[in-house]
Amino acid sequence: MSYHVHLDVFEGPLELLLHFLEEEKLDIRDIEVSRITQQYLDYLATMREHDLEVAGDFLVMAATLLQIKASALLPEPRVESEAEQEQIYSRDELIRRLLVYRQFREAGGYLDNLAKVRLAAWPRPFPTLGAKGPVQYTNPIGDTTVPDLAITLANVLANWRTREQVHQIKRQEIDLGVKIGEVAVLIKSHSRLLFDDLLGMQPTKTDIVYTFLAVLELVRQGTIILRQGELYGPIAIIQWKE
Amino acid sequence: MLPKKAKAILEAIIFATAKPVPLKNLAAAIGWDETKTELLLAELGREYKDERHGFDLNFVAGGYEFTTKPAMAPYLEAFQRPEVSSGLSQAALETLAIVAYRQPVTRVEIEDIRGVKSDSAINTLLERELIEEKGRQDAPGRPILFGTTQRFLECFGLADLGDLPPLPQISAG
Amino acid sequence: MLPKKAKAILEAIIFATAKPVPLKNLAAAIGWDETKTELLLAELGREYKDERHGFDLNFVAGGYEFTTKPAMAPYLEAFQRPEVSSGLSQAALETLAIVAYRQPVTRVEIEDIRGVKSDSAINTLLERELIEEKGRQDAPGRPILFGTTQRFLECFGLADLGDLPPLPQISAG
Repeated sequence: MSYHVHLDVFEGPLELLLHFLEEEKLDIRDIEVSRITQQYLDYLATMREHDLEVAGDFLVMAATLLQIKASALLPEPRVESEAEQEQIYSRDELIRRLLVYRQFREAGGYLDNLAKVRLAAWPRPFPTLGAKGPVQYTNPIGDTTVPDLAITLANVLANWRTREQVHQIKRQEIDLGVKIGEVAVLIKSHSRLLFDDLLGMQPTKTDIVYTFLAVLELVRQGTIILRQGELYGPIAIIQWKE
Repeated sequence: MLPKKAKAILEAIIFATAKPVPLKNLAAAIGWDETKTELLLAELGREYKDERHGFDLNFVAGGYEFTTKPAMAPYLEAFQRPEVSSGLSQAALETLAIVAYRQPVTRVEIEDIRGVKSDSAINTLLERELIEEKGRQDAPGRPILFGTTQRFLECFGLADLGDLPPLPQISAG
Repeated sequence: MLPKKAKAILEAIIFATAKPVPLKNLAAAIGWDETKTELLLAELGREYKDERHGFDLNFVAGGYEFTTKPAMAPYLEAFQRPEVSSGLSQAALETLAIVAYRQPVTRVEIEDIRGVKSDSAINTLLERELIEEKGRQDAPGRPILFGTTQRFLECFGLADLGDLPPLPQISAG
Protein backbone atom coordinates (compact mmCIF):
# COMPACT_ATOMS: atom_id res chain seq x y z
CA MET A 1 0.00 0.00 0.00
CA SER A 2 1.43 3.29 -0.95
CA TYR A 3 1.39 6.10 1.52
CA HIS A 4 1.03 9.69 0.39
CA VAL A 5 1.54 12.74 2.47
CA HIS A 6 0.38 16.06 1.24
CA LEU A 7 2.39 18.93 2.62
CA ASP A 8 1.19 22.41 1.83
CA VAL A 9 4.10 24.56 0.80
CA PHE A 10 4.57 27.63 2.91
CA GLU A 11 7.14 30.14 1.87
CA GLY A 12 7.59 31.74 5.24
CA PRO A 13 6.85 31.25 8.93
CA LEU A 14 4.29 34.08 9.06
CA GLU A 15 2.38 32.47 6.22
CA LEU A 16 2.39 29.11 8.00
CA LEU A 17 1.30 30.61 11.29
CA LEU A 18 -1.49 32.54 9.65
CA HIS A 19 -2.62 29.32 7.99
CA PHE A 20 -3.01 27.63 11.38
CA LEU A 21 -4.88 30.60 12.83
CA GLU A 22 -7.26 30.68 9.88
CA GLU A 23 -7.75 26.93 9.99
CA GLU A 24 -8.72 27.15 13.65
CA LYS A 25 -10.79 30.24 12.90
CA LEU A 26 -8.91 32.07 15.62
CA ASP A 27 -8.64 35.81 15.88
CA ILE A 28 -5.02 36.83 15.57
CA ARG A 29 -5.37 38.94 18.69
CA ASP A 30 -6.52 35.96 20.76
CA ILE A 31 -3.72 33.79 19.54
CA GLU A 32 -3.42 30.74 21.77
CA VAL A 33 0.29 30.43 21.78
CA SER A 34 0.58 26.99 23.40
CA ARG A 35 -1.80 25.37 20.93
CA ILE A 36 -0.34 27.05 17.89
CA THR A 37 3.20 26.32 19.04
CA GLN A 38 2.51 22.60 19.12
CA GLN A 39 0.98 22.68 15.64
CA TYR A 40 3.86 24.69 14.38
CA LEU A 41 6.47 22.32 15.82
CA ASP A 42 4.56 19.30 14.50
CA TYR A 43 4.61 20.83 11.06
CA LEU A 44 8.37 21.40 11.21
CA ALA A 45 8.83 17.82 12.39
CA THR A 46 6.80 16.55 9.41
CA MET A 47 8.90 18.63 7.06
CA ARG A 48 12.03 17.04 8.50
CA GLU A 49 10.57 13.54 8.28
CA HIS A 50 10.14 14.10 4.61
CA ASP A 51 13.66 15.39 4.23
CA LEU A 52 12.50 18.88 3.42
CA GLU A 53 14.95 21.54 4.37
CA VAL A 54 13.64 23.64 7.20
CA ALA A 55 14.76 27.19 6.59
CA GLY A 56 16.25 29.31 9.34
CA ASP A 57 13.27 31.67 9.34
CA PHE A 58 11.00 28.81 10.39
CA LEU A 59 13.30 27.90 13.27
CA VAL A 60 13.48 31.49 14.48
CA MET A 61 9.68 31.52 14.57
CA ALA A 62 9.65 28.25 16.52
CA ALA A 63 12.05 29.80 19.03
CA THR A 64 9.85 32.90 19.19
CA LEU A 65 6.75 30.86 19.95
CA LEU A 66 8.52 28.87 22.64
CA GLN A 67 9.90 32.05 24.12
CA ILE A 68 6.45 33.63 24.27
CA LYS A 69 5.01 30.47 25.76
CA ALA A 70 7.77 30.32 28.37
CA SER A 71 7.48 33.95 29.37
CA ALA A 72 3.73 33.48 29.84
CA LEU A 73 4.45 30.68 32.31
CA LEU A 74 7.16 32.50 34.23
CA PRO A 75 5.87 34.84 36.92
CA GLU A 76 8.68 37.41 36.65
CA PRO A 77 9.44 39.11 33.37
CA ARG A 78 12.94 38.25 32.33
CA VAL A 79 15.23 40.96 31.07
CA GLU A 80 16.39 40.00 27.63
CA SER A 81 19.62 41.01 26.07
CA GLU A 82 19.39 43.34 23.10
CA ALA A 83 20.61 40.67 20.73
CA GLU A 84 17.85 38.33 21.81
CA GLN A 85 15.19 40.96 21.41
CA GLU A 86 16.34 41.58 17.90
CA GLN A 87 15.50 38.08 16.73
CA ILE A 88 12.90 36.88 19.18
CA TYR A 89 10.09 39.35 19.64
CA SER A 90 7.22 39.55 22.07
CA ARG A 91 3.66 38.31 21.69
CA ASP A 92 2.44 41.82 20.89
CA GLU A 93 5.08 42.19 18.24
CA LEU A 94 4.18 38.81 16.77
CA ILE A 95 0.52 39.83 16.60
CA ARG A 96 1.42 43.13 14.99
CA ARG A 97 3.57 41.39 12.40
CA LEU A 98 0.89 38.85 11.62
CA LEU A 99 -1.69 41.60 11.15
CA VAL A 100 0.54 43.59 8.83
CA TYR A 101 1.51 40.48 6.92
CA ARG A 102 -2.12 39.48 6.49
CA GLN A 103 -2.96 42.98 5.33
CA PHE A 104 -0.51 42.74 2.46
CA ARG A 105 -1.41 39.18 1.63
CA GLU A 106 -4.98 40.36 1.17
CA ALA A 107 -3.81 43.35 -0.84
CA GLY A 108 -1.99 40.86 -3.07
CA GLY A 109 -5.36 39.19 -3.59
CA TYR A 110 -6.87 42.54 -4.61
CA LEU A 111 -4.12 42.95 -7.18
CA ASP A 112 -4.74 39.46 -8.46
CA ASN A 113 -8.40 40.34 -9.00
CA LEU A 114 -7.51 43.58 -10.74
CA ALA A 115 -5.20 41.66 -13.05
CA LYS A 116 -7.95 39.16 -13.86
CA VAL A 117 -10.41 41.91 -14.73
CA ARG A 118 -7.74 43.53 -16.82
CA LEU A 119 -6.98 40.29 -18.64
CA ALA A 120 -10.60 40.13 -19.73
CA ALA A 121 -10.10 43.44 -21.56
CA TRP A 122 -8.02 42.87 -24.66
CA PRO A 123 -5.85 45.63 -26.04
CA ARG A 124 -5.33 46.16 -29.72
CA PRO A 125 -2.42 44.02 -30.86
CA PHE A 126 0.69 45.83 -31.94
CA PRO A 127 3.91 44.50 -33.35
CA THR A 128 6.72 45.03 -30.86
CA LEU A 129 7.65 48.56 -31.72
CA GLY A 130 4.47 49.56 -33.49
CA ALA A 131 4.13 49.81 -37.25
CA LYS A 132 5.37 53.36 -37.09
CA GLY A 133 8.87 52.59 -36.01
CA PRO A 134 10.70 53.53 -32.87
CA VAL A 135 10.02 56.66 -30.87
CA GLN A 136 12.33 59.56 -31.61
CA TYR A 137 13.96 61.05 -28.56
CA THR A 138 14.97 64.65 -28.95
CA ASN A 139 16.54 64.64 -25.53
CA PRO A 140 17.07 61.09 -24.36
CA ILE A 141 18.99 62.05 -21.23
CA GLY A 142 16.75 64.70 -19.69
CA ASP A 143 18.78 67.00 -17.48
CA THR A 144 21.49 64.48 -16.69
CA THR A 145 24.99 65.94 -16.75
CA VAL A 146 28.44 64.43 -17.19
CA PRO A 147 29.34 64.80 -13.48
CA ASP A 148 26.12 62.88 -12.69
CA LEU A 149 27.59 59.94 -14.59
CA ALA A 150 30.84 60.03 -12.65
CA ILE A 151 29.17 60.40 -9.26
CA THR A 152 26.65 57.69 -10.02
CA LEU A 153 29.32 55.23 -11.04
CA ALA A 154 31.47 56.06 -8.02
CA ASN A 155 28.48 55.33 -5.78
CA VAL A 156 27.63 52.12 -7.58
CA LEU A 157 31.23 50.94 -7.32
CA ALA A 158 31.38 51.82 -3.62
CA ASN A 159 28.28 49.66 -3.09
CA TRP A 160 29.77 46.94 -5.20
CA ARG A 161 32.97 46.83 -3.19
CA THR A 162 30.97 46.55 0.01
CA ARG A 163 29.07 43.60 -1.43
CA GLU A 164 32.27 42.00 -2.79
CA GLN A 165 33.91 42.11 0.62
CA VAL A 166 30.98 40.35 2.16
CA HIS A 167 31.26 37.79 -0.61
CA GLN A 168 34.89 37.04 -0.02
CA ILE A 169 34.48 36.39 3.67
CA LYS A 170 31.62 34.02 2.98
CA ARG A 171 33.51 32.07 0.38
CA GLN A 172 36.73 31.78 2.29
CA GLU A 173 36.21 28.47 3.92
CA ILE A 174 39.52 27.45 5.41
CA ASP A 175 39.91 23.86 6.43
CA LEU A 176 41.56 23.89 9.84
CA GLY A 177 43.10 20.46 9.23
CA VAL A 178 44.74 21.66 6.02
CA LYS A 179 45.96 24.81 7.78
CA ILE A 180 47.54 22.75 10.57
CA GLY A 181 49.35 20.70 7.93
CA GLU A 182 50.61 23.83 6.18
CA VAL A 183 51.90 25.36 9.40
CA ALA A 184 53.55 22.09 10.46
CA VAL A 185 55.43 21.90 7.13
CA LEU A 186 56.64 25.49 7.47
CA ILE A 187 57.83 24.91 11.01
CA LYS A 188 59.61 21.71 10.08
CA SER A 189 61.78 23.51 7.53
CA HIS A 190 62.54 26.44 9.84
CA SER A 191 63.55 25.65 13.38
CA ARG A 192 62.60 29.14 14.52
CA LEU A 193 59.84 31.37 13.12
CA LEU A 194 57.72 34.34 14.09
CA PHE A 195 53.95 33.99 13.98
CA ASP A 196 53.79 36.80 11.41
CA ASP A 197 55.98 34.69 9.08
CA LEU A 198 53.13 32.20 8.81
CA LEU A 199 50.76 34.80 7.37
CA GLY A 200 50.64 35.91 3.77
CA MET A 201 51.26 39.44 2.55
CA GLN A 202 47.73 40.67 3.23
CA PRO A 203 46.14 38.26 5.65
CA THR A 204 42.41 38.53 6.28
CA LYS A 205 40.97 38.26 9.77
CA THR A 206 39.92 34.70 8.97
CA ASP A 207 43.49 33.85 7.90
CA ILE A 208 44.91 35.14 11.16
CA VAL A 209 42.33 33.35 13.29
CA TYR A 210 42.78 30.02 11.52
CA THR A 211 46.56 30.25 11.58
CA PHE A 212 46.45 31.02 15.29
CA LEU A 213 44.11 28.06 15.89
CA ALA A 214 46.49 25.83 13.91
CA VAL A 215 49.43 27.01 16.03
CA LEU A 216 47.50 26.35 19.24
CA GLU A 217 46.67 22.86 18.04
CA LEU A 218 50.36 22.16 17.31
CA VAL A 219 51.24 23.36 20.82
CA ARG A 220 48.61 20.99 22.22
CA GLN A 221 50.11 18.14 20.20
CA GLY A 222 53.51 19.03 21.63
CA THR A 223 55.05 19.76 18.21
CA ILE A 224 56.01 23.34 19.04
CA ILE A 225 56.31 25.79 21.88
CA LEU A 226 55.56 29.51 21.80
CA ARG A 227 57.47 32.40 23.34
CA GLN A 228 56.29 35.98 23.67
CA GLY A 229 58.68 38.48 25.28
CA GLU A 230 56.14 41.17 26.03
CA LEU A 231 52.42 41.91 25.77
CA TYR A 232 51.45 42.33 22.08
CA GLY A 233 55.04 41.55 21.15
CA PRO A 234 56.01 39.17 18.35
CA ILE A 235 55.27 35.51 19.01
CA ALA A 236 58.19 33.20 18.37
CA ILE A 237 57.50 29.61 17.32
CA ILE A 238 60.11 27.07 18.32
CA GLN A 239 60.14 23.47 17.18
CA TRP A 240 60.00 21.06 20.11
CA LYS A 241 63.09 18.86 20.22
CA GLU A 242 62.44 15.49 21.78
CA MET B 1 -11.57 72.56 -35.32
CA LEU B 2 -15.08 71.13 -35.23
CA PRO B 3 -15.80 68.77 -32.34
CA LYS B 4 -16.80 66.04 -34.78
CA LYS B 5 -13.47 66.16 -36.55
CA ALA B 6 -11.55 66.50 -33.28
CA LYS B 7 -13.28 63.42 -31.94
CA ALA B 8 -12.43 61.41 -35.04
CA ILE B 9 -8.78 62.41 -34.63
CA LEU B 10 -8.72 61.47 -30.95
CA GLU B 11 -10.29 58.14 -31.84
CA ALA B 12 -7.73 57.50 -34.56
CA ILE B 13 -4.77 58.38 -32.34
CA ILE B 14 -5.91 56.28 -29.39
CA PHE B 15 -6.75 53.42 -31.75
CA ALA B 16 -3.36 53.52 -33.45
CA THR B 17 -1.12 53.92 -30.40
CA ALA B 18 0.26 50.91 -28.56
CA LYS B 19 0.34 52.57 -25.14
CA PRO B 20 -2.25 54.58 -23.22
CA VAL B 21 -2.10 58.14 -24.62
CA PRO B 22 -1.78 60.99 -22.08
CA LEU B 23 -4.39 63.77 -22.19
CA LYS B 24 -1.65 66.34 -22.78
CA ASN B 25 -0.61 64.68 -26.07
CA LEU B 26 -4.18 64.31 -27.26
CA ALA B 27 -4.92 67.96 -26.52
CA ALA B 28 -1.81 68.99 -28.43
CA ALA B 29 -2.79 66.87 -31.44
CA ILE B 30 -6.14 68.61 -31.91
CA GLY B 31 -4.93 71.99 -30.68
CA TRP B 32 -7.51 72.25 -27.91
CA ASP B 33 -6.93 72.98 -24.27
CA GLU B 34 -6.85 70.02 -21.89
CA THR B 35 -10.16 70.78 -20.16
CA LYS B 36 -12.11 70.90 -23.42
CA THR B 37 -10.28 67.84 -24.73
CA GLU B 38 -11.17 65.94 -21.59
CA LEU B 39 -14.85 66.73 -22.07
CA LEU B 40 -14.68 65.51 -25.64
CA LEU B 41 -12.98 62.30 -24.49
CA ALA B 42 -15.72 61.81 -21.91
CA GLU B 43 -18.28 62.07 -24.70
CA LEU B 44 -16.34 59.58 -26.82
CA GLY B 45 -16.17 57.27 -23.82
CA ARG B 46 -19.94 57.44 -23.34
CA GLU B 47 -20.55 56.52 -26.97
CA TYR B 48 -18.46 53.37 -26.69
CA LYS B 49 -20.09 52.36 -23.41
CA ASP B 50 -23.20 51.57 -25.45
CA GLU B 51 -23.79 47.83 -25.64
CA ARG B 52 -23.63 47.72 -29.41
CA HIS B 53 -19.87 48.28 -29.12
CA GLY B 54 -17.45 45.46 -28.34
CA PHE B 55 -14.69 47.66 -26.98
CA ASP B 56 -14.59 50.90 -25.01
CA LEU B 57 -12.40 53.77 -23.92
CA ASN B 58 -10.48 53.47 -20.65
CA PHE B 59 -8.23 55.74 -18.64
CA VAL B 60 -5.27 53.62 -17.56
CA ALA B 61 -1.72 54.37 -16.43
CA GLY B 62 -2.16 58.09 -17.01
CA GLY B 63 -3.57 57.76 -20.52
CA TYR B 64 -6.46 56.78 -22.75
CA GLU B 65 -6.75 53.46 -24.53
CA PHE B 66 -9.34 51.24 -26.16
CA THR B 67 -9.77 47.70 -24.83
CA THR B 68 -12.44 45.09 -25.42
CA LYS B 69 -15.22 44.90 -22.87
CA PRO B 70 -14.90 42.17 -20.24
CA ALA B 71 -18.20 40.67 -21.44
CA MET B 72 -16.51 39.92 -24.76
CA ALA B 73 -13.79 37.77 -23.21
CA PRO B 74 -15.55 34.40 -23.72
CA TYR B 75 -15.93 35.06 -27.45
CA LEU B 76 -12.31 36.13 -27.81
CA GLU B 77 -10.83 33.09 -26.18
CA ALA B 78 -10.83 31.18 -29.46
CA PHE B 79 -8.49 33.87 -30.80
CA GLN B 80 -4.98 34.54 -29.61
CA ARG B 81 -4.58 37.18 -26.96
CA PRO B 82 -2.12 39.84 -28.12
CA GLU B 83 -0.09 39.91 -24.95
CA VAL B 84 -0.12 36.99 -22.60
CA SER B 85 0.78 37.81 -19.07
CA SER B 86 0.77 34.72 -16.93
CA GLY B 87 -0.27 34.80 -13.32
CA LEU B 88 1.96 35.76 -10.43
CA SER B 89 2.69 33.46 -7.50
CA GLN B 90 1.31 34.22 -4.05
CA ALA B 91 4.81 35.30 -3.00
CA ALA B 92 5.16 37.68 -5.95
CA LEU B 93 1.69 39.13 -5.38
CA GLU B 94 2.41 39.80 -1.70
CA THR B 95 5.69 41.43 -2.57
CA LEU B 96 4.09 43.50 -5.31
CA ALA B 97 1.39 44.64 -2.87
CA ILE B 98 4.04 45.76 -0.38
CA VAL B 99 5.91 47.68 -3.07
CA ALA B 100 2.70 49.20 -4.46
CA TYR B 101 1.38 50.47 -1.14
CA ARG B 102 4.63 51.31 0.64
CA GLN B 103 6.81 52.62 -2.15
CA PRO B 104 9.58 53.55 -2.19
CA VAL B 105 10.60 50.52 -0.16
CA THR B 106 13.82 48.56 0.40
CA ARG B 107 14.38 44.82 0.16
CA VAL B 108 14.88 44.66 3.93
CA GLU B 109 11.53 46.34 4.58
CA ILE B 110 9.79 43.88 2.24
CA GLU B 111 11.45 40.92 3.91
CA ASP B 112 10.61 42.26 7.33
CA ILE B 113 6.90 42.39 6.49
CA ARG B 114 6.83 39.01 4.77
CA GLY B 115 9.09 37.39 7.38
CA VAL B 116 11.01 35.57 4.67
CA LYS B 117 13.77 36.19 2.07
CA SER B 118 12.20 37.71 -1.00
CA ASP B 119 14.96 37.86 -3.61
CA SER B 120 13.26 35.51 -6.00
CA ALA B 121 9.92 37.33 -5.80
CA ILE B 122 11.66 40.69 -6.28
CA ASN B 123 13.60 39.38 -9.26
CA THR B 124 10.43 38.03 -10.87
CA LEU B 125 8.78 41.44 -10.50
CA LEU B 126 11.86 43.24 -11.84
CA GLU B 127 12.01 40.90 -14.82
CA ARG B 128 8.36 41.49 -15.63
CA GLU B 129 8.98 45.21 -15.29
CA LEU B 130 6.24 45.56 -12.69
CA ILE B 131 8.66 47.15 -10.23
CA GLU B 132 11.88 49.08 -10.74
CA GLU B 133 14.61 50.83 -8.83
CA LYS B 134 13.70 54.31 -7.68
CA GLY B 135 17.09 55.42 -6.43
CA ARG B 136 18.84 54.55 -3.21
CA GLN B 137 17.98 55.14 0.41
CA ASP B 138 20.23 57.58 2.19
CA ALA B 139 21.22 55.03 4.82
CA PRO B 140 24.20 52.76 5.50
CA GLY B 141 24.86 50.50 2.52
CA ARG B 142 22.69 52.82 0.39
CA PRO B 143 20.03 50.14 -0.16
CA ILE B 144 18.03 50.16 -3.39
CA LEU B 145 14.53 51.59 -3.19
CA PHE B 146 11.85 49.82 -5.21
CA GLY B 147 8.68 51.29 -6.68
CA THR B 148 6.07 50.24 -9.21
CA THR B 149 6.37 50.98 -12.93
CA GLN B 150 4.13 52.44 -15.60
CA ARG B 151 3.72 48.89 -16.79
CA PHE B 152 2.34 47.92 -13.38
CA LEU B 153 -0.45 50.48 -13.84
CA GLU B 154 -1.11 49.14 -17.33
CA CYS B 155 -1.18 45.49 -16.27
CA PHE B 156 -3.56 46.14 -13.41
CA GLY B 157 -5.71 48.66 -15.27
CA LEU B 158 -5.03 51.51 -12.83
CA ALA B 159 -5.21 55.17 -13.83
CA ASP B 160 -2.55 56.04 -11.25
CA LEU B 161 -1.39 54.92 -7.81
CA GLY B 162 -4.26 56.79 -6.18
CA ASP B 163 -6.51 54.32 -8.00
CA LEU B 164 -5.27 51.40 -5.87
CA PRO B 165 -8.04 49.96 -3.71
CA PRO B 166 -7.62 50.98 -0.07
CA LEU B 167 -5.52 48.60 1.99
CA PRO B 168 -7.60 46.19 4.01
CA GLN B 169 -8.06 47.47 7.55
CA ILE B 170 -5.96 45.86 10.21
CA SER B 171 -8.83 44.55 12.26
CA ALA B 172 -9.57 41.63 14.46
CA GLY B 173 -10.69 38.36 12.91
CA MET C 1 -28.17 35.83 -30.75
CA LEU C 2 -29.48 39.36 -31.23
CA PRO C 3 -27.84 41.32 -34.07
CA LYS C 4 -26.76 44.04 -31.62
CA LYS C 5 -24.84 41.58 -29.46
CA ALA C 6 -23.46 39.76 -32.50
CA LYS C 7 -22.18 43.05 -33.89
CA ALA C 8 -20.44 43.92 -30.61
CA ILE C 9 -18.72 40.55 -30.65
CA LEU C 10 -17.56 40.95 -34.26
CA GLU C 11 -16.26 44.41 -33.39
CA ALA C 12 -14.34 43.07 -30.38
CA ILE C 13 -12.79 40.19 -32.30
CA ILE C 14 -11.68 42.33 -35.22
CA PHE C 15 -10.35 44.96 -32.81
CA ALA C 16 -8.32 42.48 -30.75
CA THR C 17 -6.84 40.37 -33.54
CA ALA C 18 -3.48 41.14 -35.08
CA LYS C 19 -4.34 39.94 -38.60
CA PRO C 20 -7.38 40.43 -40.81
CA VAL C 21 -10.03 37.96 -39.55
CA PRO C 22 -11.59 35.67 -42.20
CA LEU C 23 -15.38 35.71 -42.52
CA LYS C 24 -15.50 32.00 -41.68
CA ASN C 25 -13.97 32.57 -38.22
CA LEU C 26 -16.23 35.51 -37.47
CA ALA C 27 -19.32 33.54 -38.45
CA ALA C 28 -18.21 30.66 -36.23
CA ALA C 29 -17.65 32.99 -33.27
CA ILE C 30 -21.25 34.27 -33.29
CA GLY C 31 -22.75 31.02 -34.53
CA TRP C 32 -24.36 32.59 -37.59
CA ASP C 33 -24.07 31.45 -41.18
CA GLU C 34 -21.61 33.30 -43.38
CA THR C 35 -24.18 35.10 -45.52
CA LYS C 36 -25.94 36.63 -42.54
CA THR C 37 -22.60 37.42 -40.88
CA GLU C 38 -21.43 39.20 -44.02
CA LEU C 39 -24.55 41.39 -44.01
CA LEU C 40 -23.94 42.29 -40.40
CA LEU C 41 -20.33 43.17 -41.18
CA ALA C 42 -21.51 45.40 -44.03
CA GLU C 43 -23.73 47.23 -41.56
CA LEU C 44 -20.83 47.60 -39.11
CA GLY C 45 -18.68 48.89 -41.97
CA ARG C 46 -21.27 51.55 -42.88
CA GLU C 47 -21.39 52.79 -39.29
CA TYR C 48 -17.66 53.37 -39.18
CA LYS C 49 -17.63 55.08 -42.57
CA ASP C 50 -19.35 58.04 -40.85
CA GLU C 51 -16.97 60.99 -40.57
CA ARG C 52 -17.20 61.14 -36.81
CA HIS C 53 -15.07 57.96 -36.69
CA GLY C 54 -11.30 58.03 -37.02
CA PHE C 55 -10.94 54.44 -38.24
CA ASP C 56 -13.09 52.08 -40.29
CA LEU C 57 -13.65 48.49 -41.26
CA ASN C 58 -11.83 47.13 -44.28
CA PHE C 59 -11.72 43.83 -46.09
CA VAL C 60 -8.07 43.09 -46.68
CA ALA C 61 -6.11 39.93 -47.50
CA GLY C 62 -9.09 37.66 -47.10
CA GLY C 63 -10.22 39.10 -43.78
CA TYR C 64 -11.70 42.03 -41.90
CA GLU C 65 -9.65 44.58 -40.01
CA PHE C 66 -9.97 48.08 -38.60
CA THR C 67 -7.54 50.68 -39.91
CA THR C 68 -7.32 54.42 -39.42
CA LYS C 69 -8.80 56.51 -42.21
CA PRO C 70 -6.41 58.05 -44.74
CA ALA C 71 -7.60 61.54 -43.71
CA MET C 72 -6.17 60.91 -40.24
CA ALA C 73 -2.64 60.28 -41.52
CA PRO C 74 -1.31 63.85 -40.99
CA TYR C 75 -2.45 63.86 -37.36
CA LEU C 76 -1.03 60.43 -36.71
CA GLU C 77 2.28 61.17 -38.31
CA ALA C 78 2.88 64.19 -36.18
CA PHE C 79 1.79 62.11 -33.28
CA GLN C 80 3.67 58.92 -33.72
CA ARG C 81 7.07 60.44 -34.00
CA PRO C 82 6.71 62.29 -30.76
CA GLU C 83 9.51 64.45 -29.60
CA VAL C 84 10.00 62.68 -26.37
CA SER C 85 12.22 64.37 -23.90
CA SER C 86 12.39 62.53 -20.69
CA GLY C 87 14.93 62.00 -17.99
CA LEU C 88 16.75 58.79 -17.16
CA SER C 89 15.67 56.60 -14.29
CA GLN C 90 18.20 55.91 -11.55
CA ALA C 91 18.57 52.36 -12.94
CA ALA C 92 19.25 53.65 -16.46
CA LEU C 93 21.66 56.29 -15.16
CA GLU C 94 23.67 53.71 -13.19
CA THR C 95 23.78 51.38 -16.17
CA LEU C 96 24.84 54.16 -18.51
CA ALA C 97 27.62 55.21 -16.12
CA ILE C 98 28.94 51.64 -16.02
CA VAL C 99 28.86 51.31 -19.80
CA ALA C 100 30.50 54.71 -20.29
CA TYR C 101 33.44 54.06 -17.99
CA ARG C 102 33.88 50.33 -18.40
CA GLN C 103 33.13 49.76 -22.07
CA PRO C 104 33.04 47.38 -23.77
CA VAL C 105 31.05 45.60 -21.11
CA THR C 106 28.64 42.64 -21.04
CA ARG C 107 25.18 42.44 -19.50
CA VAL C 108 26.52 40.04 -16.88
CA GLU C 109 29.27 42.47 -15.85
CA ILE C 110 26.72 45.29 -15.55
CA GLU C 111 24.43 43.13 -13.44
CA ASP C 112 27.31 42.00 -11.28
CA ILE C 113 28.31 45.57 -10.49
CA ARG C 114 24.73 46.76 -9.90
CA GLY C 115 23.69 43.60 -8.09
CA VAL C 116 20.32 43.48 -9.88
CA LYS C 117 18.88 42.41 -13.23
CA SER C 118 19.38 45.22 -15.71
CA ASP C 119 17.53 44.15 -18.86
CA SER C 120 15.02 46.90 -18.68
CA ALA C 121 17.65 49.62 -18.09
CA ILE C 122 19.76 48.27 -20.96
CA ASN C 123 16.73 48.23 -23.26
CA THR C 124 15.89 51.81 -22.35
CA LEU C 125 19.42 52.92 -23.20
CA LEU C 126 19.42 50.95 -26.47
CA GLU C 127 16.07 52.45 -27.43
CA ARG C 128 17.38 55.94 -26.74
CA GLU C 129 20.46 55.15 -28.79
CA LEU C 130 22.78 56.02 -25.92
CA ILE C 131 24.43 52.59 -25.97
CA GLU C 132 24.82 50.00 -28.72
CA GLU C 133 26.25 46.57 -29.36
CA LYS C 134 29.98 46.59 -29.97
CA GLY C 135 30.46 42.99 -31.05
CA ARG C 136 30.67 39.87 -28.94
CA GLN C 137 33.01 38.78 -26.18
CA ASP C 138 35.20 35.82 -27.04
CA ALA C 139 33.88 33.77 -24.12
CA PRO C 140 31.36 30.95 -23.63
CA GLY C 141 27.96 32.01 -24.92
CA ARG C 142 29.63 34.83 -26.84
CA PRO C 143 27.88 37.54 -24.79
CA ILE C 144 27.09 40.89 -26.40
CA LEU C 145 29.46 43.75 -25.56
CA PHE C 146 27.90 47.16 -25.01
CA GLY C 147 29.49 50.55 -25.54
CA THR C 148 28.31 54.13 -25.80
CA THR C 149 27.21 55.71 -29.08
CA GLN C 150 28.01 58.86 -31.03
CA ARG C 151 24.63 60.10 -29.81
CA PHE C 152 25.82 59.63 -26.22
CA LEU C 153 28.76 61.96 -26.86
CA GLU C 154 26.47 64.49 -28.56
CA CYS C 155 23.90 64.45 -25.75
CA PHE C 156 26.52 64.99 -23.07
CA GLY C 157 28.57 67.42 -25.14
CA LEU C 158 31.73 65.31 -25.01
CA ALA C 159 34.41 65.45 -27.67
CA ASP C 160 35.35 61.83 -27.07
CA LEU C 161 35.39 59.28 -24.27
CA GLY C 162 38.69 60.65 -22.99
CA ASP C 163 36.67 63.70 -22.04
CA LEU C 164 34.85 61.83 -19.26
CA PRO C 165 35.91 63.18 -15.86
CA PRO C 166 37.88 60.98 -13.47
CA LEU C 167 35.71 59.17 -10.93
CA PRO C 168 35.37 60.94 -7.58
CA GLN C 169 36.59 58.99 -4.56
CA ILE C 170 33.69 57.65 -2.52
CA SER C 171 34.38 55.33 0.34
CA ALA C 172 32.37 52.19 0.71
CA GLY C 173 29.13 51.95 2.60
